[in-house]
Amino acid sequence: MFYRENGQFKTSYKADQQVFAIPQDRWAILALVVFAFVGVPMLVDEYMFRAILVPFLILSLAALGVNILVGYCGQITLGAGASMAVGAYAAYNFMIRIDGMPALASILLGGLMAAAVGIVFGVPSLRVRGLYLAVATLAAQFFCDWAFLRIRWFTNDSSSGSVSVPDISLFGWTINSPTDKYLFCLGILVVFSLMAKNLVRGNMGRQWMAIRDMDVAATVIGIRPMYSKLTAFAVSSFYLGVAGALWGFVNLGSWEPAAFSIDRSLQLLFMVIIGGMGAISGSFFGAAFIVILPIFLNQMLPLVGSLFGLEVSIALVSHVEFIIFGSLIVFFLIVEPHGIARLWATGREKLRLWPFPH
Amino acid sequence: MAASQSGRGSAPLDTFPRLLLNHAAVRGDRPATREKYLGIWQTWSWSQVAEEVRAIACGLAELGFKRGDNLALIGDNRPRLYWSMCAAQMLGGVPVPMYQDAVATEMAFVLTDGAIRFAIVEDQEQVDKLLEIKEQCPGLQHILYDDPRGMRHYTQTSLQGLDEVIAMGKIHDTNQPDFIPGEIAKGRAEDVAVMLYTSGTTGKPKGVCQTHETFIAAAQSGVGFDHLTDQEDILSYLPMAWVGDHLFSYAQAMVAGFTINCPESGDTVMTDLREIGPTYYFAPPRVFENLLTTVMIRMEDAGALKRGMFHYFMAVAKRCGADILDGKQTVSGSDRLLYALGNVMIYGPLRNVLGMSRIRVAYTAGAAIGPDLFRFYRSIGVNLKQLYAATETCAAVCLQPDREIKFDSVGKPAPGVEVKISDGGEVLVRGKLLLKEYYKRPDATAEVIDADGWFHTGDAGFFDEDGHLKIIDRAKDVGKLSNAAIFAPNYIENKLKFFPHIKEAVCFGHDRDMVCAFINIDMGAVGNWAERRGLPYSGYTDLAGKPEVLELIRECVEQVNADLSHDAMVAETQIHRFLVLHKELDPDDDELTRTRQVRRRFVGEKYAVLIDALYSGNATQFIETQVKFEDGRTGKVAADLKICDVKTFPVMKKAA
Amino acid sequence: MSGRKIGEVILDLKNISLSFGGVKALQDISFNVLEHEIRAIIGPNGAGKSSMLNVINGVYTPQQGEIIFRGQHHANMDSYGAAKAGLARTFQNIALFKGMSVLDNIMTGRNLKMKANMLQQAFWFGPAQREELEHRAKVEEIIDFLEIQHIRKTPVGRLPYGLQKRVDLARALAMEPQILLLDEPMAGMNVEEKQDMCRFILDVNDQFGTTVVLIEHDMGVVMDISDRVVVLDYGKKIGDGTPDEVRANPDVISAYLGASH
Amino acid sequence: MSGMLYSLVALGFVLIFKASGVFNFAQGAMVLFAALAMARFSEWIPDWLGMENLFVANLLAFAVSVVIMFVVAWLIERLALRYLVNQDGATLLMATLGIAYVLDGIGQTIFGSDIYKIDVGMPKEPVMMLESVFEGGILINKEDFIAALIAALLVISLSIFFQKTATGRALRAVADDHQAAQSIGIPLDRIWVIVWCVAGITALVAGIIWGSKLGVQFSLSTIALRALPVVILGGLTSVPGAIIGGLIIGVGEKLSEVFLGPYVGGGIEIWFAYMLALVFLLFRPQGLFGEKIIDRV
Repeated sequence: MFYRENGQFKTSYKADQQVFAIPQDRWAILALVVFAFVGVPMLVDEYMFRAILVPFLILSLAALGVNILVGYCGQITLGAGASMAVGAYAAYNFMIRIDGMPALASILLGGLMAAAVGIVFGVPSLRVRGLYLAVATLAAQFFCDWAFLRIRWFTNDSSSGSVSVPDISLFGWTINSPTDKYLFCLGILVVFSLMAKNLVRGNMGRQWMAIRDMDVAATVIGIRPMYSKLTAFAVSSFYLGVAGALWGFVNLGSWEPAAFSIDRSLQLLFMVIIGGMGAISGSFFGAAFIVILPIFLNQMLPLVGSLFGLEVSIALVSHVEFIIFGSLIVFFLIVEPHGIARLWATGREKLRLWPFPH
Repeated sequence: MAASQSGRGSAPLDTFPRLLLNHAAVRGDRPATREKYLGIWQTWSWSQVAEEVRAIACGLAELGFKRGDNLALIGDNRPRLYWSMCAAQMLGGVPVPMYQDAVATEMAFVLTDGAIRFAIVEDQEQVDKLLEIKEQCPGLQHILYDDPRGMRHYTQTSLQGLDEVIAMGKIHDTNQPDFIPGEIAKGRAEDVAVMLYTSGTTGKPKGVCQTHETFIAAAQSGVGFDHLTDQEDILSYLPMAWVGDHLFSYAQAMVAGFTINCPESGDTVMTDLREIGPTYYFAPPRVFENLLTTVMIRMEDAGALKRGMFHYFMAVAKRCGADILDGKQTVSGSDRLLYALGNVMIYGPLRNVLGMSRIRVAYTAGAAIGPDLFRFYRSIGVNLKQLYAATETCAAVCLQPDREIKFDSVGKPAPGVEVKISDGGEVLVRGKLLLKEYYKRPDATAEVIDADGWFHTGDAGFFDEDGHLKIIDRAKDVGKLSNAAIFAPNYIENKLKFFPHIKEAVCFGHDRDMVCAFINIDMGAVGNWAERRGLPYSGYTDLAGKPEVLELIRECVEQVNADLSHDAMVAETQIHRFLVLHKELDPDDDELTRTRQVRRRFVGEKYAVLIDALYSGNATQFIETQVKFEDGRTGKVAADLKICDVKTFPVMKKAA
Repeated sequence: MSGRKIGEVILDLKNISLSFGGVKALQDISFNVLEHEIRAIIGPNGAGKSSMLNVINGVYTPQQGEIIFRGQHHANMDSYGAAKAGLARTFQNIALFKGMSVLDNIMTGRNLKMKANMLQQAFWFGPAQREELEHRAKVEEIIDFLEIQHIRKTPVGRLPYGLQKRVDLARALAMEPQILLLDEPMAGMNVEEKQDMCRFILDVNDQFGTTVVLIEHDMGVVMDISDRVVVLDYGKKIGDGTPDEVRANPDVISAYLGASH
Repeated sequence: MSGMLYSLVALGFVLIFKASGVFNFAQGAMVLFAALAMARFSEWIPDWLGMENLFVANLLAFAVSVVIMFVVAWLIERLALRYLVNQDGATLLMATLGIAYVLDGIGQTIFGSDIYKIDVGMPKEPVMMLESVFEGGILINKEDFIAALIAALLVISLSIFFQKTATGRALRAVADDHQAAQSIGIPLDRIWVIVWCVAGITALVAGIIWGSKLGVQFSLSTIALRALPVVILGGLTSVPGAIIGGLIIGVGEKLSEVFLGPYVGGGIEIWFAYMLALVFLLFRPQGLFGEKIIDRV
């Protein structure tokens, strides 16, 4: 209803194929990004940065990666955590083993390493799909869990696989305060989101989606399943690897393999389901939802409990969290398999057609 | 503009080709023509258009097109057809745009009558039509087509692609660069600029010859009147053969230098309208009616909350919207507040989905518009105005000035136009904008233009106390009931047609003791209505015969009666009986003109048996009618029509 | 009325046999396709028509036989290679990419012609953008050609069946194929849609000189538009020739009469 | 002998997959849920009824647990699966992931999240077997032996159920072809409830055996993940495949730990089964006993 699109006609394909073809959307997103860079740091306290915003940004990045693979290419993965782990440990090794390696470079190299490993673990996708593929990716997950726990070289001989990194710096900017961390992650996320959007709206993305929607037809028009699937694994793992490295370097500072366990994989998968498969924005919605929900429940449940005179234990909160997560997943799969992003898109479409219903 | 004129030392801008050259020089980079093609709005600037026109002109000249030749143009609104008009004018020829959906025999008449040697047509479909009638029109020598699709195997020598002609023209132009300037220089303001065939409510079509002078004058008066600039955008989607489109999409665009936009196809007009969001808009009342009908249908599918909101705010708009648009000071503060809220919630979005957000001025003409319909658009903030015109007057005789809009008048005489009412109540017009003549029909010309230069419009009307002209009906249609009450069928029909469920109505009553009516239901609206009630139907005839539908229409007619009873002038002419026709009135069956006006007399004769039934008090009547399908085949439609009686209301006396 | 020139043999199928487990789908079938012609494969349901098409563009591997495409001998085709060599096809049960718009579906048909690497695409830079715009323009021509302008941005899942078939054809055309394989392009359409589809097939054949191999089980339409017809029944070839020859062939008559009555 | 337990869990997978095409990720959660119910009720029932007889208490607890698993099965079908008919496998898989979370949450909310014991009186002492066949015989845990016996019994009774009863036949019909089954009047939703009930019982049995060995705790639900390779290896649609796959994986795991473990730092049983399954997948995607997947165009 706030859309006034009369007179917004396109006179070139370039204008027609912009990321946000409707100027209102374009301005809104631009305003949002500017606000995120300028407004948020002025308004928000440290706790918000640490507990919500930084995890949200990094998990969004990871969810983007999962979405590329699951949502766009249709290849289910339960091994997202493994890719994050590879990214994190590879970045760690690049950092400590090569003198003077800039932090950003080692993070990106970690991503590349994750991409390489991702390709290897993507190979089964050429033979199997669906459930079988899920099992294959689980294999990757468990293997990585084990490898970083037991193979000492990866963790520079530290026991139990736990490692830590000093504060990182970028062109002389030492990233140690929560605000710095936030801005650093935000910057990376913005760039990576744009890249992801470009990929999925271009030839690469169309190939992925073709494979997802109807692989036989895709082959017949000259799309090579091997190439498409493996690139999806590679790009997805690259994103996950970078996210893993950020999670380790920026969010945690020191970590153990458990930070990237099967639970992390499942969590990422849920983000994508709830947020919206096959939509870039879905990754953000999903990440926001999953980061905020537990915090919200932690605050709310005891309050609700006290209303009824009940003591709500922390254990109970975590159980209720389980129940709510599970129900939501089933709910979304039944009601809106395309997640919050689709709800958002439908709402937006309604606003464009307002006051008409269709 | 004046500076450049004197700088170039050229003749005054008194012909269209000169106007074009001027735009190319003054605003060469501004968009002149857009067309949605291949998914985007392809744009040509004024200087590009000037070049294209020049190339077409040279090509035509190469083919032997000479001063005084007539050039037929047949097709949808395509840029190159518009340009060809100007190209013909450059060479001193006369473009003759023709209705693209006309059947071959109709075309044959115009082609012969207009002594056409050259035709530029849109595509294969039109080429086929012309080839079919070529033998009847020996004069037709060259057929040029714009779209080469499917034309590869046509070997006729008379056929040529416009592309080739343009290419040829470019070579010609390089060889003889002085040719075109010379031809343009030969043009005189009093030359015939265009020949438009009247839609012919009665008799065979006549070619109306208009000169550069008159059309430019008419366009200028409109441009000045509404302060149009070269920034306007207009969507050109009405038949090019209609005087309205010629005035708005050609003459005014050429005078003011604004942009015309051609839609992608007939199916996409609404989408294209939304995209372009014209600032200047022109449509016959029928289009506005259909739009309103779709609005109402779509709103019925909305949720209760939205629908409630819609109706509430529409009531607010009805109360004060038009007054706010007119800038009247009488509107209360609370109403203004409510209207502002409504503007955010309903009117603004509504204008947006209708493609009317950017409209500064919209016009309707061609037929009378129902006051309620008119009020609807003005109340949601669309500056819709009526103008009164005829093909013979290059459109605008009367215009409604801003802030002086009356729903039932067509406004004041346009600048430079004299209007008076004859003793017989007929509207007479005199001024620069009159036609030069009917092509090769001095008899007809003499018939409509009297010795004093007054043009007889054939409409009945009168001036009200503010000097606004009110048109009642076609002069020849206005009749009297047997009790001497004045009977203006159009007036009643328009009231009927305001209901979304009624598409067409024809009223009878001249020399009769009561008024009866034929009704056509609107397939879209009534179909939707029936579906929501789970009423199954197989087609128009079936749906039109359903008792539920008849009941629905009866309610509409009764409301019209109630309305009529309030006005002493027309209270006697309430509708007593009606029937819903078993088929839709159709131009292909000659029941409507190409501009979709009812051919009253023809319909009356064709369905005489139904009229007899209406007046003889029968409850049903069997009828069988032959119909023409789109592909030229014919078939028969038969039905047993029920005739419904309607409640009438006692005449209300004006409160003293 | 046709001005196109029928050329040499472009595709030659020799002694193709295909079976699934014990079911013999195709038995020793040979026929050829000439350049620029419209070649129809007809037969009752279950005659092996679709299997034949699947063999030609490499979805199925025949147990026996040889495929000679433009002078190259193949024991079997592979789908990717076939696409690359200029074979495009449509599907009987529309195989569009449901999650994408009409435009994107057709754009996938251009993928073999797009060369920008992933990095260029990620940054939408230089060649990637240029390519995208160029191919969009090409695709728009196809959209215009098949008269589907009004649905270009609609998700294909929402389209009625007849239009989906048209989009399927558009996607195949976007590959600018040498040979177009059409699997029952007119199945399930009403008369008007069938007429449109016939017109498009003829136009494609005529304007682009594309060789068309077409499967249909409804004899009527096919006979009108094809140059030569192969008739299959229970995996065997029972007739081959011009429509008139085929129509007069007693085996064909009995197969059809037997099948339909 | 953990292979036997894998087999039991895998059996649950296979049953449900065969009948409804759902790859039930929640099987592990069901095992946990069932075990928790069993453990807690066998504690609570003596308290409530004030009786001492362990056997009766266990029997009652078992009965209650069976009922509970039935209710769970019914609810799952009612609230989730019936809305997801005809979705593709991956969607269903994710749905069962969701169900797993819900079950975990509810189970721990109701029954608590500590470690509980199930004592069904299984003998713990090892026995020597096959001494007569070769010298020394094999040292076998009596508990494992009984577990294996129970599992075998379960499999046999299931086979009889499938082969001999009307419901069993209907189940097999559904497994072959949903649409065909539906068209001859087999009520799909009821069949699915039954299948889930059966899967629930296998989960209960697995839970009891496992729980009596290791205690009932949250980690029990992860055994489902350990059982996945079993299913892959055996083939998703094969009951004997599940049994044999379970044995192979169980033995393979132990052997690899013993022979390979020391060289790579131990703990490889976490992933060994997966790698085995993965390698297997690449060569025979349908598993040992699965049906070949054919694509049609």
